[in-house]
Amino acid sequence: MTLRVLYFARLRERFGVAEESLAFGGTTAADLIAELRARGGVWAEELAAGRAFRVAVNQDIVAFDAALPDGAEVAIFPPVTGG
Amino acid sequence: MTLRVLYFARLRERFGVAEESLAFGGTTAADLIAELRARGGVWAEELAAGRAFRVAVNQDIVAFDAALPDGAEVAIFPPVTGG
Amino acid sequence: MKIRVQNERFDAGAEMAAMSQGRTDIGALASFVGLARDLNEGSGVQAITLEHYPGMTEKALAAVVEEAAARWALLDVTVIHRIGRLLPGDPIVLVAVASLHRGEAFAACEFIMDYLKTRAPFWKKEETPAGTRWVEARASDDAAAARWIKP
Amino acid sequence: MKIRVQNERFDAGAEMAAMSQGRTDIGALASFVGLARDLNEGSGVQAITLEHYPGMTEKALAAVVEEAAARWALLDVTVIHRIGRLLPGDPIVLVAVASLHRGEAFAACEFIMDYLKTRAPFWKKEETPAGTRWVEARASDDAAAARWIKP
Repeated sequence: MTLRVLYFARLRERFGVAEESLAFGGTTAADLIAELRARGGVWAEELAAGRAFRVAVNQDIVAFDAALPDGAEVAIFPPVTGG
Repeated sequence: MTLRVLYFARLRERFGVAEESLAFGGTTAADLIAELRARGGVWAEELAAGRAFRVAVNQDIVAFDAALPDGAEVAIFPPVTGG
Repeated sequence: MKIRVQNERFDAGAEMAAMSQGRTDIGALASFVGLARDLNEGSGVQAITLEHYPGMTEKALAAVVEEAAARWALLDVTVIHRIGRLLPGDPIVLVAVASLHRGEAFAACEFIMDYLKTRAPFWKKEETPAGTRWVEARASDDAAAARWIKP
Repeated sequence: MKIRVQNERFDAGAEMAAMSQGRTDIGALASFVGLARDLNEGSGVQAITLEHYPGMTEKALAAVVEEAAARWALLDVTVIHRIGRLLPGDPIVLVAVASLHRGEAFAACEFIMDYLKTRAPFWKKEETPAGTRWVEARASDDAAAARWIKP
């Protein structure tokens, strides 16, 4: 399936990318994270187990075991700090 | 001793007096209340045991057993309802 | 700290703006405005008249604000309470609290309102279709104030 | 209900006045304004920049307001959150809640702020003398939001 993946704030800056289109062979948000982590470098570092980040699917925050629908807009970002 | 006694809100209206100077032979706020109650009529009614009213001495709310200093400004009024 | 008892209408926005004007250390500004309603205890209210105890009112409000300032780290407080005859929709009271963080600003603002409601000598009289009536004190206001009593 | 995400400065007083304008049923108007401070985590802050997730931001704010409206009887709510570069003293966020009684207005206003702080996708970057840094999320904000979880 194809996903549109967005990065925000510190992750956007460290990855050097705000948005990408991704051919994805997995099922869940956790699968996607594992795939991105496998890129190594800053990806492995920022998405390491124990680092705090959030995943939203179609603009709702989801648990990491959530299934990703085809064509989903997936966003990965640090804990929010507005207000 | 001499007291300046003030009444507010419903008590002022029912007593028909906002302020009076009073020669007082007692000691405490409770003594004053008993003396006023002895006037009978609306005084006995509004200051009856069980009716809710407050006593302030020199602009601080006090307990009924508080001693009244000579020349004190004593105010008697219903529970407050501002805000 | 600003405490006022006045007949005149106040501008809550202008008061709040004045508190943060020229300052860069305030992180949180919590405020409360109480307004006269057209309905109370099930009957229409055409107007209210607020009576107070001149002298004691200011003293009681200052004591409430001092107690709030002793409990929380506050940068500024404004309390304005109106007296006289007010119409439905008119603002009655403003409490605004500036602090570093929102938790303290919210707590102090609510504390000041709860204590003002039970300690400041104001009394409301309502004009209703059935005549005028003095507003009765509410047990819920005593309960709200009692929440802040420290063990 | 009014929810806005905008670059422009807002006028908290004008927003609050607009909520009660022409109405006589509102008894309580609680509000909170969060402002940019010149100091955070022990170092000077010259400016902050707020990034957000367009689309999700509005959706998340609407969900928080809806949850508040389901918990308390609210007459009106305004939420405005700014994005872009702000200087110390600039207002960042406004939450204003109109209700019949003060208890509900205070609770809903604080609830919306606590949930906004942990659920709305905004991120702050600070300019300090030592360079820029992303603000870290605070455990105290998670704790504040957790207070509202019903048993």
